[in-house]
Amino acid sequence: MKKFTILLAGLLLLPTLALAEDAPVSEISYVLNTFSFLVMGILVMWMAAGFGMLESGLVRSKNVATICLKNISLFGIAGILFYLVGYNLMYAGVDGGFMGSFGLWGADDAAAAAGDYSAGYSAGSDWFFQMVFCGAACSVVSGCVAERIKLWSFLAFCVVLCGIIYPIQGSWGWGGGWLSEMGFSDYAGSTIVHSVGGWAALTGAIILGARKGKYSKSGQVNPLPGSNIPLATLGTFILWMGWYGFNGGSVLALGDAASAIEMSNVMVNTNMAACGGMIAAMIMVQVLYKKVDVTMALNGALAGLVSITAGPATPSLGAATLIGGVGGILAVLAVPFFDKLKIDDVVGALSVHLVCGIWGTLAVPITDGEASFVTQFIGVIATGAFVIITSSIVWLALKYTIGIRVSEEEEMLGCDACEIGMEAYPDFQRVSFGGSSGVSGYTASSVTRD
Amino acid sequence: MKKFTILLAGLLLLPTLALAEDAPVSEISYVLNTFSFLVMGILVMWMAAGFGMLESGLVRSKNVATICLKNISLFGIAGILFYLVGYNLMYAGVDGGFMGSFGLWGADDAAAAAGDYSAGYSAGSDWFFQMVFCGAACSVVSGCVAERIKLWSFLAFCVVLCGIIYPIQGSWGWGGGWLSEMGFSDYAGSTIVHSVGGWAALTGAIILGARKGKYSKSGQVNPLPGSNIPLATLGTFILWMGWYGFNGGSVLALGDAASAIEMSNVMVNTNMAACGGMIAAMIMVQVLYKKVDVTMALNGALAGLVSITAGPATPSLGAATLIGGVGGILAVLAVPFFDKLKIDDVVGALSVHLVCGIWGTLAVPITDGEASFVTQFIGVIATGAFVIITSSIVWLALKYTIGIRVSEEEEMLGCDACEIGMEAYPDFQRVSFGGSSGVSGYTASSVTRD
Amino acid sequence: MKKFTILLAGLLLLPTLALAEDAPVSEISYVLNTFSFLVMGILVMWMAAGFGMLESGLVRSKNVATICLKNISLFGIAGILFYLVGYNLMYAGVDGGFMGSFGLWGADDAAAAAGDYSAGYSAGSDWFFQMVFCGAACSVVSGCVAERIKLWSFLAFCVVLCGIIYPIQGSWGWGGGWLSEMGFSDYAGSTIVHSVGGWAALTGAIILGARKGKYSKSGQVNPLPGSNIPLATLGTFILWMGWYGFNGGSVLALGDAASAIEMSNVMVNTNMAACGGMIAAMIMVQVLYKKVDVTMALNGALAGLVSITAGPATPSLGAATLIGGVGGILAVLAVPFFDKLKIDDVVGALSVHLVCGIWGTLAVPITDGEASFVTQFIGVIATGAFVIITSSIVWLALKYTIGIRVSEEEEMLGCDACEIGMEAYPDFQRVSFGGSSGVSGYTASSVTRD
Amino acid sequence: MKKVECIIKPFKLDDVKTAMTEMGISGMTVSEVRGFGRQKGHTELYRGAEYQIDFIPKIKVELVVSAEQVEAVVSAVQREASTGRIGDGKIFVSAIEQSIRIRTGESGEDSL
Amino acid sequence: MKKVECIIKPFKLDDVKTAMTEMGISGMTVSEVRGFGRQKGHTELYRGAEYQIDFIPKIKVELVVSAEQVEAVVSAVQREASTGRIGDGKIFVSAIEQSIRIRTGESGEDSL
Amino acid sequence: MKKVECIIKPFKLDDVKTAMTEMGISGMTVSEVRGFGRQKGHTELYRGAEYQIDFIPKIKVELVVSAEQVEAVVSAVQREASTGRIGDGKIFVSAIEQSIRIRTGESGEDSL
Ligand SMILES: Nc1ncnc2c1ncn2[C@@H]1O[C@H](COP(=O)(O)OP(=O)(O)O)[C@@H](O)[C@H]1O
Ligand SMILES: Nc1ncnc2c1ncn2[C@@H]1O[C@H](COP(=O)(O)OP(=O)(O)O)[C@@H](O)[C@H]1O
Ligand SMILES: Nc1ncnc2c1ncn2[C@@H]1O[C@H](COP(=O)(O)OP(=O)(O)O)[C@@H](O)[C@H]1O
Repeated sequence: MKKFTILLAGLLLLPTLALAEDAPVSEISYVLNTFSFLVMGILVMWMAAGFGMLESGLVRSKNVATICLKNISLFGIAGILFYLVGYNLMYAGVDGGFMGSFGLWGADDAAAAAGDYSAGYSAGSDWFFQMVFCGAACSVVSGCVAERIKLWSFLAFCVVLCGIIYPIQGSWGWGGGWLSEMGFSDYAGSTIVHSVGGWAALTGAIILGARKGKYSKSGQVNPLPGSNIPLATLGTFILWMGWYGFNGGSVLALGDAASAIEMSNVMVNTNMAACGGMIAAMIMVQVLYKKVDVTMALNGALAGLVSITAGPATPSLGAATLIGGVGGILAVLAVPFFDKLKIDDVVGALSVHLVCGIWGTLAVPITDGEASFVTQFIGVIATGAFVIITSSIVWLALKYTIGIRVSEEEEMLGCDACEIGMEAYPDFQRVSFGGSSGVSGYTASSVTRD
Repeated sequence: MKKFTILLAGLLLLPTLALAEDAPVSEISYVLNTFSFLVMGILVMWMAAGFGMLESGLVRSKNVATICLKNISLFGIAGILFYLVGYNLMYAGVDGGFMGSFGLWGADDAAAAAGDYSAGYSAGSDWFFQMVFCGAACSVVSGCVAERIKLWSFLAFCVVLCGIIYPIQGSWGWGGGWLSEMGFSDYAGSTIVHSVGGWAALTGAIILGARKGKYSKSGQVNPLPGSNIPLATLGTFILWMGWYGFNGGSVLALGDAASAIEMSNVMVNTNMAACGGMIAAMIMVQVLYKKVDVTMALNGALAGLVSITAGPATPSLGAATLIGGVGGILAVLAVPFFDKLKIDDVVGALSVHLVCGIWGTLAVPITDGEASFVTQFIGVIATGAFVIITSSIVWLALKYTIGIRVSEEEEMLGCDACEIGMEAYPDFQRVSFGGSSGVSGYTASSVTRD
Repeated sequence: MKKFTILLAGLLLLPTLALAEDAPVSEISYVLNTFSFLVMGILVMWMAAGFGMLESGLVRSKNVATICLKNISLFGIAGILFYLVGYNLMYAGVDGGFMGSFGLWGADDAAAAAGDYSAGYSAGSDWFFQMVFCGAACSVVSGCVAERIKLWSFLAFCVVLCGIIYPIQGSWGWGGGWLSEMGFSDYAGSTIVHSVGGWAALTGAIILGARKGKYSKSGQVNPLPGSNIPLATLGTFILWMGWYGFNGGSVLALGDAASAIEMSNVMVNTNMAACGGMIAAMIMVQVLYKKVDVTMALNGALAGLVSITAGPATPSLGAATLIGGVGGILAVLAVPFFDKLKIDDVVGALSVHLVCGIWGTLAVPITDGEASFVTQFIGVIATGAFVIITSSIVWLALKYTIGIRVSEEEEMLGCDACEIGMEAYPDFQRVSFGGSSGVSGYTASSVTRD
Repeated sequence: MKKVECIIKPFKLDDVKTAMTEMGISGMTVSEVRGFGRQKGHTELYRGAEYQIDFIPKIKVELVVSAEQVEAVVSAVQREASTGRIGDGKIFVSAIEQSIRIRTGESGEDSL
Repeated sequence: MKKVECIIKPFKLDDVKTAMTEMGISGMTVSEVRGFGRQKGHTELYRGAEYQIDFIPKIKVELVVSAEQVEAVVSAVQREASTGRIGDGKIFVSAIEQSIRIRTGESGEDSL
Repeated sequence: MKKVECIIKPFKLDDVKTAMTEMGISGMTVSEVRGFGRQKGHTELYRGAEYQIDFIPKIKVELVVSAEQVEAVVSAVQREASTGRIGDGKIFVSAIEQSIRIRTGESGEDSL
């Protein structure tokens, strides 16, 4: 159970904590571990806003209000579901198995109240830190399936993802399940969080189909440009900031010098990977397209962050930069690749979270002697297979019951007008024929052509 | 004096701190308490930006620059006034009475410098944490009276609110005044911060009157849609994030396991209440209007947060979700209610901060055995009465001296052009006839009709 | 070496840390110092987003995507260059000299791992905190030279600024170089960060020349209004928030009560200076122009923050407010002054960071007995001379090789269309004739006139 | 048929629209324009430099009506759009030779 | 010369443009307008209050062509822009007395 | 009276406006349009896919003037708006049968 082993490692390094009678310091360690969870957890919660702004900036203006609503409401769903089912299913009595137990979660800090701080941190702080991760997986999905999915169908999917799919696979690697027994190493969730969101998004994108007008019969790609680049940039800055908590908090301890040193290294490497990913992506697009597409630079930074997430503690700064840089290049190449397959990924979620989530997981052994490539590979495959199957079932069940896609006319008018009944920017004159004529604003021109 | 009792409770729980000679740990507790105030205080300061973005998103484009200026300048006023008058009026020598003393605040950490850490935290960290709360009350007002109030009159009101009204009533419950002696329980300020802002906003909205065009003679409501939904969403995310500090920092200590555990529970409950409020509001609007109004979902999340603020430490996660959920439903019902009364609340500040501030305060006894419903009720009434009277006097004094409302033509052209002399979005073509024709952009059509 | 002296001061104040054998507490101090660097460093990183939003809001819509890209990529460059060269050049073996040594930076925490915590904090946390400061200097430049500089030329300049110019001058005052030996006092970088960015921006603005249309032959100033005021406001809020970390983290310690008290005072003073600067600027513009220009109020808050940065620990709240207030007034006066000189500063970076950086540095002796006016003056002059010379060389080298300015037609069409090949707001109808006719959107009207 | 082109103050659109509907005018086309004329714009201020707003937001309403309706339409618009203050705008009438309803292909006055 | 003014549904612009290019019509001017007519807008909801969208986004295409081309242009636009659903729009034809190409000063049909 | 409709490059608006004012033309109405013609737009790039900007921003200036003024106005606009580069735009002249000033009800040339 990663959560505990690392902490115990910390405890052992710190004699004063190992000795039971030496209460005071041990209590301070308990306080510091708890506070670290809370502060880092707040930073991870903030990432939900980052995804929200990134996606609001990369969808067309007629779908912005809807994507805002999805991004904030999915975080509400994550909190409720992780309380009702998720936490215990992920962490309660997994014991090397395939899932935990069902049941509401409740805080139990009796031991600590009685002066026994061996738990290491308060129950609530741990729940909080684990819960915010769950929300991140949903955010990945929302960006990929944007501009065409029905609001309530999307939220229904999030319920299952947060309540069942995410916690079950999470129990394997983080809850002390079979993968962790095998020695699978995924420090902060390249696989367990990002690729899981990616696989769920992939099945969703395929089952939903592309937005009308994105691909012409001739196979040509009609860009549907995002409506607000500064918002997308803000979202990326927020994600970058939150990621220090995402990875840094995953040290799961702050009660001793060893943990503090590890947290420092993790944050520094997280930063270097983002730098590497962004700069590599910028150079790549400059070379490929002779211009630097901002959205690719943003994707590059996120790609670097996802890539380092599986193993941010072991690399040197240089290695972290390179791991991130490879991620940035992969993301730039993956975008046209998915377009060739006519898999319509609105914000590049697959290129960033799925592709780099896999890359990052497989890259762990490069700098971490204890990790084995084979085990990492098994973890990637097993998680992918599980999520593809379960999420496909959910998407299809929704498709053949309440439906998952808005009507062609609703898509043309925009989800905001049809599903939310309001506009995101009502005071502004929108152009209904954009760069590639007829595309932005109203895509139906392509619709009728195709 | 809430501030101290809670901390002392913490101290007693921690033997090493109770013993005077055991300096080292006690010093660390002092450091941790101080650091908690600073970090949580920064999060609360951040809420000022949240209010700013929420309000910028919910006003029409012609009033956006003005609301931005109000939101940032009121925070400046809060800082200066809380230093000049506020802090001492709220906390200095209240002794069960009705107010503290006048006088500049200055830090005194002599004792701690001399090795006596019984103060528990540095003076500056305490001042900082208390000051940022003061700003929040003003932010509530600005959203409610937006789009028609004069800039300088609004700022003048903020001066009085921060310097006199807020600190005096705050001394009753938090400064060790008569309400705290009675056992009034308002953990982080459902009444003392939010409902105070709400009452001041209510009197302001009534004395100002509605925006031209909002209500037609026939009593019909003409919506004046907000101009930027993603900004409003960002603002809500920021407020949600900041609220962890608002409530979590109100533990007022981090120096021992007991405080750390309490802080964890407070943050978890704060999050659950937001989730409950938002989801309940979404379901409610879907049922009532068959569509999910994003702005109502945002209000719902904030309603949940306000509702839990009076007692975030005692509820279970389930109870916190329900308390928040009720708040979310109340907010959705309150919006049309205030419209029926022709009280024009631009951003829903009354529905969120006043209504749910009251609800949250009255809900404390449900989960907190030590709180009495009667006392809570007295606290709500006394605070309401005091703020209604004092703020009405200030609003009316301003109205009959420098005036509080812009001219009809200025309102038609927008406060930005007239009061600030600039546009918030000068490069963009604005539509002067919006959804409900003639309303957004220029409201004067309704003006001339009515 | 500021970094260490201050910390040692802290150590001496704390007996338990002075005694070598008393490991436990000392370890906790080590943990707290490290955690403070990490948390405060995250806040400073966040300022990069603040600069990005401020600048996105203050440039015209046709240059927004480009400024977004510059602001996020410069932070990537800062991280990489500070690792490759910067850190060691600034801190490794300066010994009273003029620069450190070249070489990659790598973390060395061996001593701490072996139980010797005298380093005070982990190497990584220190590197992280120093690196984020380096990024801030670049951000200052980007705002000033916006809307006309070539993307890659700007990034090339950032490489030199982060790798050579910033670290060398930084070593003088912070790396233990000759200025620190002289007793030069610049707590968090009014000179070392802000004025350095300012001087580099000044040379850039002069060598680049003004944007077409900004100044007519007749010497009249044609305003080119910023396109998004709420974004500029958000950016200012972010910077204000981040500044608590910028100055607060510069205590460089949290391991004892003395540091915690100092951090509290620093944050309180930082806040008061921002309040003073903003309110003073607002009153000033109201008096001068009869209207309150939002962008001037924002500049005023930042001016206050820059002004207090050189000495936030020693002033009283009142003194801090006044120091900030003077800064705010200076900024309001400096804007038209630079316009008179036809130095085109798009966002007011010179007025805020250069002018107030100098003022703040010279103001230190007012409240800090240990600082000498003469030494402060020498520091300002030496830094200014060094940066003017070095950055002029770099700007001119770039000008006569790859060129630094986009073509007149590209400038007319906007950098977004020409350099990035995309629009920041493609869905929105932009007005090509703005307030001052022909100015916003397309400035070429003025071009052809002049 | 005639085209009646009206340049009006934006907040008058509602009244004009209502009047037209009451007269049984089934359709109109509206667009945002900016006007330059006797009415002078206000000055704005940006970072210490003042500048004049030359072009004032107006609404252009285009109505294609039968020749007989022109007089009634013109006087109705003139009545509704007038505030008596400078900048109320203009009404211009011109000839339309042919009109087609795209949906049905109907032409002439039936197409209106 | 004649001016052919077409009010169409925005998503039809591409088809109309393509048809014109195929006919060798070298230029056109397009603008955003809002239309009021038989086609009714949808209702929107804001904070509990519903309201009707009266004005529907349309595109106005202006083509100045020689008298001979008019018929072909009109029928092509009518064919391309039609969906058979209400709100397809109108085509109005009027006379243009003179046309000048600014760049060259050419006038008449050569200027088109 | 005649309507002189000018499609010009946006950055030429100032010069045209100045020239008109100097000629004593008291008013004009301006709007944002997009033009399609010989001048080809630039290509943009988004996430690896290139696309052509077909429609180029232009400004439409509408002037209603007395018949005598037409020639002077046309040549002034042609002079001011011309850069000699492709895409300078067009001037179209058409007849206005009637003009009313809404404020006063004046009609004919007095209303201009
Ligand atoms: N000669 C003209 N040609 C076209 N539009 C005109 C002309 N004169 C005025 N306008 C339009 O009419 C509007 C009102 O005209 P103005 O002279 O300001 O007020 P008034 O019509 O009340 O005298 C102007 O803003 C402009 O849009
Ligand atoms: N009399 C008219 N004058 C000017 N424009 C008109 C007129 N009637 C209709 N239009 C324009 O044509 C559009 C379509 O007309 P509408 O009556 O809704 O559908 P249809 O033409 O299919 O009957 C309207 O939105 C409006 O822009
Ligand atoms: N036949 C036409 N009808 C209406 N507008 C036209 C026509 N031809 C050109 N235009 C307008 O004139 C603008 C300039 O025309 P273009 O052919 O690009 O350059 P030039 O006029 O210099 O040959 C176009 O962008 C379009 O707005």
